[in-house]
Amino acid sequence: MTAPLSAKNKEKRIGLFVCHCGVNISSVVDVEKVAQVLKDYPGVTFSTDYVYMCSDPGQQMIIDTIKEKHLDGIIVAACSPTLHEKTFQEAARLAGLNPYQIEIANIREQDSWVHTDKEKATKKAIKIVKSHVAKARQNENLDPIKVDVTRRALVIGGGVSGLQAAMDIADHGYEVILVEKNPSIGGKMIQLSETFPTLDCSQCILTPKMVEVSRHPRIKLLTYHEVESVSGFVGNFKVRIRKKPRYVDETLCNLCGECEKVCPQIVPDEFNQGLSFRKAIYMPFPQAIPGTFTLDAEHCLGLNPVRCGKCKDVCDKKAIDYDMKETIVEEEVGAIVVATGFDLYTMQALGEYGGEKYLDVVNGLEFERILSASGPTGGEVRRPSDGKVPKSIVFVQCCGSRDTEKHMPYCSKICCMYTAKHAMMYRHKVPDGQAIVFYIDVRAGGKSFDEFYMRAVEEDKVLYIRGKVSKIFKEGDKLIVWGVDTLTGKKVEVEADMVVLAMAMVKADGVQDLLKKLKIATDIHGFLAEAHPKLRPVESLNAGFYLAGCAHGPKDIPETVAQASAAAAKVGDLFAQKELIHEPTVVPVNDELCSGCGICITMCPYSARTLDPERGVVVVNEILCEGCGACAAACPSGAAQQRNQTDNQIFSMLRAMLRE
Amino acid sequence: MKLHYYPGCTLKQKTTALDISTREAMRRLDVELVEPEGWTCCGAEYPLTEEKIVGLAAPIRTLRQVREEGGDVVVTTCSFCYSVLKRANKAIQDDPLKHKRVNAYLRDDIQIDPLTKERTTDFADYNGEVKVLHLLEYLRDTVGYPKIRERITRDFRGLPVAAYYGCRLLRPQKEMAFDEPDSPHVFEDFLEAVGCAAVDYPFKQECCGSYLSVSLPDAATEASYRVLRSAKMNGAKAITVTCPLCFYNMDHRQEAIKAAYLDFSGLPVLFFTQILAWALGVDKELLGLGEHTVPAAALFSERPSTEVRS
Amino acid sequence: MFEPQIMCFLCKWCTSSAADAAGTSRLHHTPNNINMRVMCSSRVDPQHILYAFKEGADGVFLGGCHPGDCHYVEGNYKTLRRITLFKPMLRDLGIDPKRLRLEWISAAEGKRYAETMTEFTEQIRALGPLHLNEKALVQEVVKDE
Amino acid sequence: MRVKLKSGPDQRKFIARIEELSGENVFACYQCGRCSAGCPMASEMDLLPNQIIRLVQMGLEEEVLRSKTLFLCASCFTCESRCPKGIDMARVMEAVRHILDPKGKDAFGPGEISPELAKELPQQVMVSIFRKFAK
Repeated sequence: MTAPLSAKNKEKRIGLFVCHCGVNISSVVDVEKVAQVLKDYPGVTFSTDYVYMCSDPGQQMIIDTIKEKHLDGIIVAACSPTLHEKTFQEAARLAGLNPYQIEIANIREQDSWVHTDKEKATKKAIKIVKSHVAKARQNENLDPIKVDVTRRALVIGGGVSGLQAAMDIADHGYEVILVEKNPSIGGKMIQLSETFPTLDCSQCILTPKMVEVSRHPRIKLLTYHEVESVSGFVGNFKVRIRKKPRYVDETLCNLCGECEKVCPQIVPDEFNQGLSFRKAIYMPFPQAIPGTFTLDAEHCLGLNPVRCGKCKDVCDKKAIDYDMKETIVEEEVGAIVVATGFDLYTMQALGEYGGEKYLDVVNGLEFERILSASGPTGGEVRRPSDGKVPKSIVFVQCCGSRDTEKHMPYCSKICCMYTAKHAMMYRHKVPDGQAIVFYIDVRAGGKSFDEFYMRAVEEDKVLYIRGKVSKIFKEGDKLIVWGVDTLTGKKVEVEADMVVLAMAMVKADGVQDLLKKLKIATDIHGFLAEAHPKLRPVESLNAGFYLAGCAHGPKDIPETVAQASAAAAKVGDLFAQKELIHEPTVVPVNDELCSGCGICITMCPYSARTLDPERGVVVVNEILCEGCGACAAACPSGAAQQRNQTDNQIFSMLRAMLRE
Repeated sequence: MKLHYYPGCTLKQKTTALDISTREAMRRLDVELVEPEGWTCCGAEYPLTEEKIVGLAAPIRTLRQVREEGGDVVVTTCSFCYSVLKRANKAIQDDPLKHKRVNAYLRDDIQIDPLTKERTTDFADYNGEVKVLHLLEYLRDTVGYPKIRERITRDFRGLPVAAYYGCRLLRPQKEMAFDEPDSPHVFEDFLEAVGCAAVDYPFKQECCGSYLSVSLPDAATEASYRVLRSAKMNGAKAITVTCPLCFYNMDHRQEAIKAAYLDFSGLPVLFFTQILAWALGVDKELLGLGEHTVPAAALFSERPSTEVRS
Repeated sequence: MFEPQIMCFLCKWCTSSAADAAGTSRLHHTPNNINMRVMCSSRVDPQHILYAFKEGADGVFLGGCHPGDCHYVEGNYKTLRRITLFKPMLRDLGIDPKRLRLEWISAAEGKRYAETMTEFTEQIRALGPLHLNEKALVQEVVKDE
Repeated sequence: MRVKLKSGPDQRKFIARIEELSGENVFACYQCGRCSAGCPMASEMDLLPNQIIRLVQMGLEEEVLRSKTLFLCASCFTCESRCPKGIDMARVMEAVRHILDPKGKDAFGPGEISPELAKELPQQVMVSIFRKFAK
């Protein structure tokens, strides 16, 4: 409260620049009046308005004025500081002014864009600007704190996005640690049959990438591992990774498969979406990487030779070890790419479609397995209930997507295309079968997408019906589908042998726990939030974290790969810097006022504050301090003051905002 | 214990079977049903436009009477009454304008003292204090199916019965659903609790034709036929309903259905309370089986056919 | 009509971003709030709140990240504890605790931000002016201004 | 026949009136047709429920008001439970009937029920159909 006001000694010369932002601000806020009123405000030496402050002439005006009028602090009243704070800091630097003497008064997003009453909005703008003047009068010159960078990256998720990101970063010349929670890398893409719009085989194009990643000298592959915790900050993260026991030594296993033959436990096969079975000791799929068996302890009879032990008995290589334990691996990295993928929305949520009740109502991924040559039917289209070849299949789009009322309000983006592919593939495999697609809109905006969709309609004679299905139920061995054709205005009923639901894409199961550990922001649907929806699409708001793939939102494969490469390039940007800059707006301690009570130490989440036992005061590690200010608010003596946001600055701002 | 019970107009006139069986069954469960003094018809249809506020007066007046008599819960069996009472109650709770206007209409109403029969006109505003429950909801949550199972004295021996929800019991979902809206099971659970085997069939929530029965009898015939056919195809020996109108459409209309659809051979329609009452030991004569067009008495026999629960 | 002054302390990561998002989507709301961006809601000292009331605020609003989403791990929990303890003190000082409101509004919830602003303004409007700056119940804390 | 789209005050007033009466935002409808797909009476209708709401969006008052559909809706709320945008179509139907009321005679009045039938019908069916279809 009583920290010395260093800036008080000499009155500052502050310049004010009010931006019109074309008409974005000036149509609601009387910008000329704002500049005029502030002219005589204490501390203000110069005040003007201009149509675009962020333009070159605008910035030049700021630079020139700083030099001409010998300004030692400026306010730019414009848009949100998240947009142009850096621009104006740079301009100030060019004029020889310390960048921390710049204040951005947000009179666009938080004023002109949310109000219509001109008089009130102008009054509000004046108050906002005044508060920043009050603060600027007490701003100090600050120098950024410099920190080293650990040039290793962590990639979380071994699907196509994680593989691509890991490969690109490694090719840039940096080490990568790739963590995958499942026994093998490959993700969802390895489960797909063919890919739109070219119909090339998904496995055939992904497996070479998987092999390449596993053999890359700079990639450390940690499958069946999960990230336990992350601490530190951009450039200097410490990661704890949990190694789940595989109970099979992957360096010894020679894939003879004897263990699998003798295992008595039968479990639904995840790789085939539960449409077939595997044993408790299994290899997820033939091309799995690493090539080793994994013992699924949850379904094993008990990891105990007395109870079963059959697999251990037959293993010539002595690769099976029931006593394997969880271990923790610690790694230091400078950047983290989050590529945790997606899951499909549960069919249970749509009771009216009977997905939970009827075996022959399947989701898109299940149908991928049915179409796939490596799938449970060897690539023949047979329905799950009785193995018959379905003579008519109904495909329902937007199952759980675009539903603001009960399900997901967003478009899942890829369903239109994969449904077209499904229908087309089915028609190729069952030439006398009928494929009917119920759709609301067909969104085929990608490269060669619309041609692909038209091919399904024109060449493969897939019947597209514009309308959403209301209900699906079983009568005899047929599934009755009630829909509508809104183009003719007819209610339609279809007797189908099988139904494929294009379920919405949702955040990956259980990913929220991981994201909490990473402390990285998501949108309301649990997808990762990007730093800026247009200009920073692959970075998280949290420095040092990068996004790739469907963890960020529904995407097709080319987009996922492009985003993964972009994230890798961004990691390269980070690693190319000699040192990182840490914001100096931290909370140091005024030794004269500190009583050594230690309250601030308990407040600090980063262990940046420690007690110096000899002097009886708290000392601060400024590199660890992130500048949240929780300690400053708790300090009873006022010894802890946040740089350029001291208590006195806050009080002055409040007075300027509220007094008049 | 005493429980407020709103029978509604139809149960007092044309469908006394539902009323009588409800009373008898509840008596066996130690619940005495009390009708609110001076209740009137609820209006049958909840007014769906914002301006027909006057339609809320009748149901609210009845609910207020329940409150005046010290009741905090009222149960109904008719789905239409249930829908109107519950939605009107919710409207009073949520919409200040409706609250104000309906209470203004009703302020000068006549109040009848239950003991002295004295009439007064001084009313405090009704704010939605009474909870409106369907009897199924009450049986599930307050009585509890385990208790019903304990009290059962007669066994249906797994008679396959289809539960018919119809339109009003769980819809509109936002206001009405007291069970999973698209795959409900409260009615099935009830049937299992009284010893029947609940038949799963896809038409349990389809419309029976409702009031179009009068203006478009053929449409109602077809709608009812589809429900009955689906239940029968899935093995039902009877279908149960909660609503007198569903009963009318499915039971009284069966002659017309048989005439129009030659593949249909008839299916008895029962009220859920008839099943409950008989299982609890109520005499068959008290079930009102005489009101049925499709003979149903054979289902209530001490030695039911050869059906054995699997 | 009484136009209250609402002082808002908004955390940079969530609620201030929500305020920006409300702007970007042009979600109009009452103009009675004035926002101060702080790094974290836990930067706000109860003294700042008292000072705001003293300087003429009729209501004070604190916006932070949802529990578990704090950029600084647990700053919002600290805020929650402080505000919970602080509210009874406000009552003792003769200020209706309803004049202080703490909400978790994430960066994605621009709409909720705008709705909350209007709602809180109406709430404070109903409570009437505080006039604490005239009553001068709180001691001057910045002496040298 | 070509329909001339107008956007005058009459059209706007009609749409606003429907929204006011029903309490629903008719422009939330994106014409997926799910209301019609599940409607038990759709086969009898001259215009499907989704077409009714489309015509309301276009402000084509007369076409809506002369549709038979208005008196085929059984208010079974199947449409309400399926609508992905949370529109209660039964309320939109009722709002249109409400507008229609003063303009014509009862769509279905007490005169159309014979005394014999009245003896047999449950009370609730008569009360409800008059509430819905009579003035």
